[in-house]
Amino acid sequence: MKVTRRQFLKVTGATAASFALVDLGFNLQATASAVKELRIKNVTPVPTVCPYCASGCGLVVYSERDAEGKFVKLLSVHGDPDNPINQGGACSKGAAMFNLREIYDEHTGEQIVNPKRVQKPLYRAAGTDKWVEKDWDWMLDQIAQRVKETRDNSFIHKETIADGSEVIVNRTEKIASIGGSGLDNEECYLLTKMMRALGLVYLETQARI
Amino acid sequence: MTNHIVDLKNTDCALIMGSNAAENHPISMKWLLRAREQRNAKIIHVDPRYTRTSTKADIYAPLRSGTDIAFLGGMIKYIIDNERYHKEYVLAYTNASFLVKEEFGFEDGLFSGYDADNRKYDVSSWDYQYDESGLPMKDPTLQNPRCVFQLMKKHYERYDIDTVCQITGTPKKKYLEVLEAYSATGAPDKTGTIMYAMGITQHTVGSQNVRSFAMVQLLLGNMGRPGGGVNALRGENNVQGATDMALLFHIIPGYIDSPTNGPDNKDLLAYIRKATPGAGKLQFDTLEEFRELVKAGFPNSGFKINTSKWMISLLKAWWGDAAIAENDYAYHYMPKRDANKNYSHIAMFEAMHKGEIDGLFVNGTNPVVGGPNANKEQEALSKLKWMVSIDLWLNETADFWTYPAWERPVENENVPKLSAADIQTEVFFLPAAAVFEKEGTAAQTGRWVQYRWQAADPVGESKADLWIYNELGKKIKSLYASSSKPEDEAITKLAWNYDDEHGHDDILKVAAELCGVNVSDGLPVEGFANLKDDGSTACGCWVYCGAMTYKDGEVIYKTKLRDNKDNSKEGLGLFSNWAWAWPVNRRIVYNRCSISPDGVTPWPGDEKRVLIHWDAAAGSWVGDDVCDTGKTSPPEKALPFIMRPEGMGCFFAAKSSMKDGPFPEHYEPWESPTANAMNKQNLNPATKVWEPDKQGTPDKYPIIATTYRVVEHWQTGALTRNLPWLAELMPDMMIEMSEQLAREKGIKNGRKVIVSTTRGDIEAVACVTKRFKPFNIHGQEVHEIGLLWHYGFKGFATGDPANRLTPHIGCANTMIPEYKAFLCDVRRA
Amino acid sequence: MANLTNLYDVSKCTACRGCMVACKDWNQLPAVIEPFKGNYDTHGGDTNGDTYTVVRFIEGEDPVDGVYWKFLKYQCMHCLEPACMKVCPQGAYSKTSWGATFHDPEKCIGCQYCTYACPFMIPKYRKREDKISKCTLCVDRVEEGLTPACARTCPTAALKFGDRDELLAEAEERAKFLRANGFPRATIYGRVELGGLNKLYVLTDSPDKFGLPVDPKVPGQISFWQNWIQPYFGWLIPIALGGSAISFVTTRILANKNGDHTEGGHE
Amino acid sequence: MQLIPEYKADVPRVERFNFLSRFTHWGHTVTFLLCLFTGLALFLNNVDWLAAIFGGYAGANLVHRISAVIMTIVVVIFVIGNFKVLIAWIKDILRFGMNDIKFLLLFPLEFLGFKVKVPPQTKFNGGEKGNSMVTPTAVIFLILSGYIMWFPTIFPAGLVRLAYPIHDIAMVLATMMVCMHGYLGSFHPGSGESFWGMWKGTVREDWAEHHHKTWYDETYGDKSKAE
Repeated sequence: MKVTRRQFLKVTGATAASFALVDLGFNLQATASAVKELRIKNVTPVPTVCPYCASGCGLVVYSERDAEGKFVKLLSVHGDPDNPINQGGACSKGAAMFNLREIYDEHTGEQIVNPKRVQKPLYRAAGTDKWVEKDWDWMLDQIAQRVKETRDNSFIHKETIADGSEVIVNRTEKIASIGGSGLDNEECYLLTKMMRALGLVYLETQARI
Repeated sequence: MTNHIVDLKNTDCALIMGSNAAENHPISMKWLLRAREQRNAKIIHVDPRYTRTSTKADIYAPLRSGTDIAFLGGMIKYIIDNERYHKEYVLAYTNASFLVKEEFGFEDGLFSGYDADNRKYDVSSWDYQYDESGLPMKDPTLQNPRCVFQLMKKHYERYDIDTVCQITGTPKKKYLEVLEAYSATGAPDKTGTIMYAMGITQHTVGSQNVRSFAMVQLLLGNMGRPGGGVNALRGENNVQGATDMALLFHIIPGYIDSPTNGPDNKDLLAYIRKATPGAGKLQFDTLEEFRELVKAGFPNSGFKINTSKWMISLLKAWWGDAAIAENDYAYHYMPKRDANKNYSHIAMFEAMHKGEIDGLFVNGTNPVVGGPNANKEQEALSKLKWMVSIDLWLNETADFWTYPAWERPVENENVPKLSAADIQTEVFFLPAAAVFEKEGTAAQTGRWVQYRWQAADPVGESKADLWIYNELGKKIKSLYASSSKPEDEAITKLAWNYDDEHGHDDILKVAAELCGVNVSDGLPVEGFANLKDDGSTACGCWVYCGAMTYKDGEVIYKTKLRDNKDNSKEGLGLFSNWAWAWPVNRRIVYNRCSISPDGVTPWPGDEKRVLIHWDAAAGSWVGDDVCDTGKTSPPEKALPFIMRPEGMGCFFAAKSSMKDGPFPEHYEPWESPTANAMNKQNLNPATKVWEPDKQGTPDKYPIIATTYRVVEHWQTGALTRNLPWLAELMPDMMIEMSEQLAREKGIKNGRKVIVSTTRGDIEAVACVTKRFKPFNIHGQEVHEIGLLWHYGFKGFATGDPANRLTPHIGCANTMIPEYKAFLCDVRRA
Repeated sequence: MANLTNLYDVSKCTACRGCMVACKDWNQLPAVIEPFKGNYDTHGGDTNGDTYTVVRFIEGEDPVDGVYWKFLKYQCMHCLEPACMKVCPQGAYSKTSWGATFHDPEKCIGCQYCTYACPFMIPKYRKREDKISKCTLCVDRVEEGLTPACARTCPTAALKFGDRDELLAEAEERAKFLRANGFPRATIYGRVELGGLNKLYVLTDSPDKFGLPVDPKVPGQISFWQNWIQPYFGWLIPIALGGSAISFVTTRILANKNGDHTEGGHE
Repeated sequence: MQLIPEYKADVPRVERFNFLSRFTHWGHTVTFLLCLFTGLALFLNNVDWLAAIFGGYAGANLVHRISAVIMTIVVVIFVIGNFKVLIAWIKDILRFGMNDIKFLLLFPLEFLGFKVKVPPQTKFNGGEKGNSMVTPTAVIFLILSGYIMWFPTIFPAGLVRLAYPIHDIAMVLATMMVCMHGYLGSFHPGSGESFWGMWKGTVREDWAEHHHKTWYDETYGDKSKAE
């Protein structure tokens, strides 16, 4: 039997240590040579924040990268021990973040990309019953055209208001936007700015539902 | 949250009401249980159903959905009658002593000024009496019958314990236990926290529910102190940020009213006059004059006196060089909504259903599952000409035109059976990157703005939303590039420069604009006190100003800070150097209240929970937290609630603060099994009724239904039902009901049932449980059932969306739909 | 060295089931999706080949609230004297120096003796590999100085990992506190059961209320087999072989002596 | 030295076992031995070499199960196809009497090669009767307990737990008997001729008369002719 010198980190309550493994002087003997190599050994985790409830628990993502540093696959996602909110904790949802990108196949046990993730832009033409894969450029062009068409056809530039004066109101009520509470602040900001510049007034997010 | 998650550990008593914290905000329980272990804190859970939160509570009290104001009104009465309120606090930090206009009154469930035809109040009588200097008159003895305290006492006279328990169905013994335990936090050395979520807000009286909390907390002296506060546990990881960025029709970034087509908004100066509290009656004709007035200060303004700076910095951020004094800083590029029209979620889908909307952007949301009256909202989508859906998965909304979307367990005349050929909506689906496949910041429920780094490549060709919006913005701008029409200027002149030298979107450029820069050098503005209304600063969202700083030649985005040492001396868990909290990294708002009015003496017995104190020598407020009052205002002038014109916590919500009354009053939900026992109005008189013909009545629909979530899923389930590990834990749509109801209806645990309302029917698995018990309401046995609203027809775990049953009616103030209390019937499938 | 183990305090568990998912994340286990049958516990209260730990939901009548709802995390108990290890014909089981009962899938032949030897029937057969699987106490993590995935993820610190003796002392304190504060039957599980478990529980009620055997025992059939049949009974075979060998020799010696070469005949 | 008595075709021979009996016997022999060795590979620790013969533990596992199924089929074929013989066999076993006890008492001496005078035996002598009782019973238990262990989820846990010791006990008993039986039925000089009875179906008439006097007389001898 292989006897290796190992280190043990004693984790007590709130003082959960972070990415480095701290040697507290225990020697553990690996009982069986069959104990798998720690797959996150020497992997630097990347901190993120849980995308579910708004508690703001930190999570860390361990991933495998090749020699050039190119991403290969996820290894594990778990609670960020440094984050003072959760101190390494994660509920079932937070702990399941790995599945957002990758899953283990039920039949083979193999690690695969979550088959439900959409990997290409899709277009559904009016009245048809299927999605068609399109490239990004085509999609964004088409969307921009629809936006322009609808906006230009419905745009209210000036209006006579209650006091009888005519003012610029710059709005369209034919385009609406919903959502955004799952986005980052910077994304929300671009969204709010773009939509309002287009004249949207039907602008809502999940805060209202 | 006025406080934050970690601060829950400082409480002496937690009242969890309208929230299932253990399931929907699991980490909050970490800190509550710590408070219990270390401070012997009590946990109270008030909920229609015994949940995983209840299992950890010291006291569990059931209440019928939609009767929170009765419950809390009774608590207000109990606190006043038994003198449990924190007297010094109430006197110094609230408007209890303010005198209210003689014209204000309340009768038969209606406040003065009601206009029945328009279901609206004229709020002019809901105001204080002012002295000649324009300041509200006060009676520090609290004896004047027109003072807020006496009016409040009178208003809640009717909320005696027996009446309350008849309405709420709470066993009297339990109710008394709750009153006793929670009102004990009125002692000066005790604080209590109130945690709530959508169980409180998703009602026709949602805002008034929250107001009731605020009143209880002000009475007990729990606001602005560690372990206290009114703490909204928000539901989405960045719903706080999305609200800050004003992805809402009624505001623009930073909680500024969005411009309307009313005469009071017709130009920038008019707008500023309207939006700045206390400015209405002032004399000024130019911005320069107004600036002088601001510099001198004027009464009843509060911190919002600075609105012009926030607004003009925002305009400058959006339209850059095109925003100049001569064109009102591009004020007119900003869309002005119709002042008499509502554009909220329900209104939007009502308009869409009428065919009034052609195009829709769906940004990571799923109304086919999550929208109220989802059958109608789904049908509304079919009337669009085009729809853009941005998500990780083909959720139910993206796939609303497919066959499974129109399958129903029962034929229903309200629900058309459409096929793909009938639906002429073009759908563009843009695959988005997951949270750790991109980078950016998110504001959590305690307002901490934390950075999320990119840890993996996006799957396939999926892209970060930032890239999508940036590219789309560029495309749209290029389509308009050749236009010289004035109506297109808002687009052609829009500042949209977020690419780095390689043509990639640069998140720090967005962040810099959002947090504010000096126009001259492009360096960060250090805090919103430095924002200007002369076009020299540009700031996309003033509440975020200060999140970016410039030090030693380097720009630091403070949201990336990761120093997790608690900076507070007494271990209060402020963690001020971890990330950044808005505003100005203040961790507990209204923290002026954490010390007694003199600013130096701690509340008796509560020396360890002082956040700030007045340092007379230095002439400023100092302490562990960033002070929430004028930094150099001496204690007698340092107001505790600076965002209010009064500067005080309000028992009485003056003027237009609330649309449905200055005091919360109990009204029944739109669909209720019983008449209102408290007054003559059944429904909140100020709420708009969208579909009068769809009101379910107790004769046909005798059972109360409510919707909620479980820890294993999240919202519409798009982000959880597509994850096998979570689908495994909660694989099917289920409905919880009492054993009594199941017996009555012959329903077996684990078997299918059908639930019907006037809006539709759903099929789901019954979960018959002792955790639901029938309520005794005015001597009648009333049943309530609970529905998970996570399910739809896509993903690894599927089921009918509960929202096919919920009504199109909302809170009078916010229009948040009444998901939490409606009437239904249930039968075996 | 001292045993390292988990202490699970049911009074702090909110049944968020983070441990179940974190376990799957760390141990790379696929989901097993079964229909909802009327209880939150979609796994029927038991582990399976791809689920090393589950949380049980136990509902009943309570005089105060009318209902109680108890939760229990359930997984391999890492018995200090594991029956699975004794019965495994392949020696696939071993005890680590710090108390984990380690199962080596490389050696496992999927015979499932261990499943039925285990008083908790924890080792489970994984069809896709034709092998047994069970909680490893995250031996790969612990050997590198990390806590097991379940204990690490527990939001409320209902699960802790550390020195068994220290945790036992903590558990005693906690049980004492709970007994004085509304849970008169609060107790510890795992201290003495089966000679000690390397998983400790603080329970708010007697173990049977959580579906745990009050006095777990290795099943009689198994201990009889394990203690008597396996060590001794097999000797009959060598005896038979030996006898035959002796006979083979003696018959031929005697036959030679008698000069009898008549095949197969007694005259 | 001779291991097995020579097969003599030129002397009078009488039939001892019909084809199906012999098929069952040898079918059983093969499957039993396969099950035994694969089983031992699975059961014993550190016998990688043994498992290696069957292509590792997975192979041994597979061979064990295939053999077990074939064994089951062989039993079924025997029971159905050779029902009369089965009954006769059972009847013969049930004739266990004084002569058999005497045989068993004297057997150790004969086993070791001493010359003894055994009383007349039926078709199966006392030892064979014992073998006929123990081995098939053990095999039936092996088969039943084996299937229980194979498909544990469809049986009560208590039964599954019982199946392990039963499978072991039955294995040991059966193996012991097989060892003895194999030896006696082949290499033992005294009874070696019986090997041919099972291999070719016939035995020397004189051997039959000498070793199974009662059977011989009843089947081929005077008594049978008298009938």
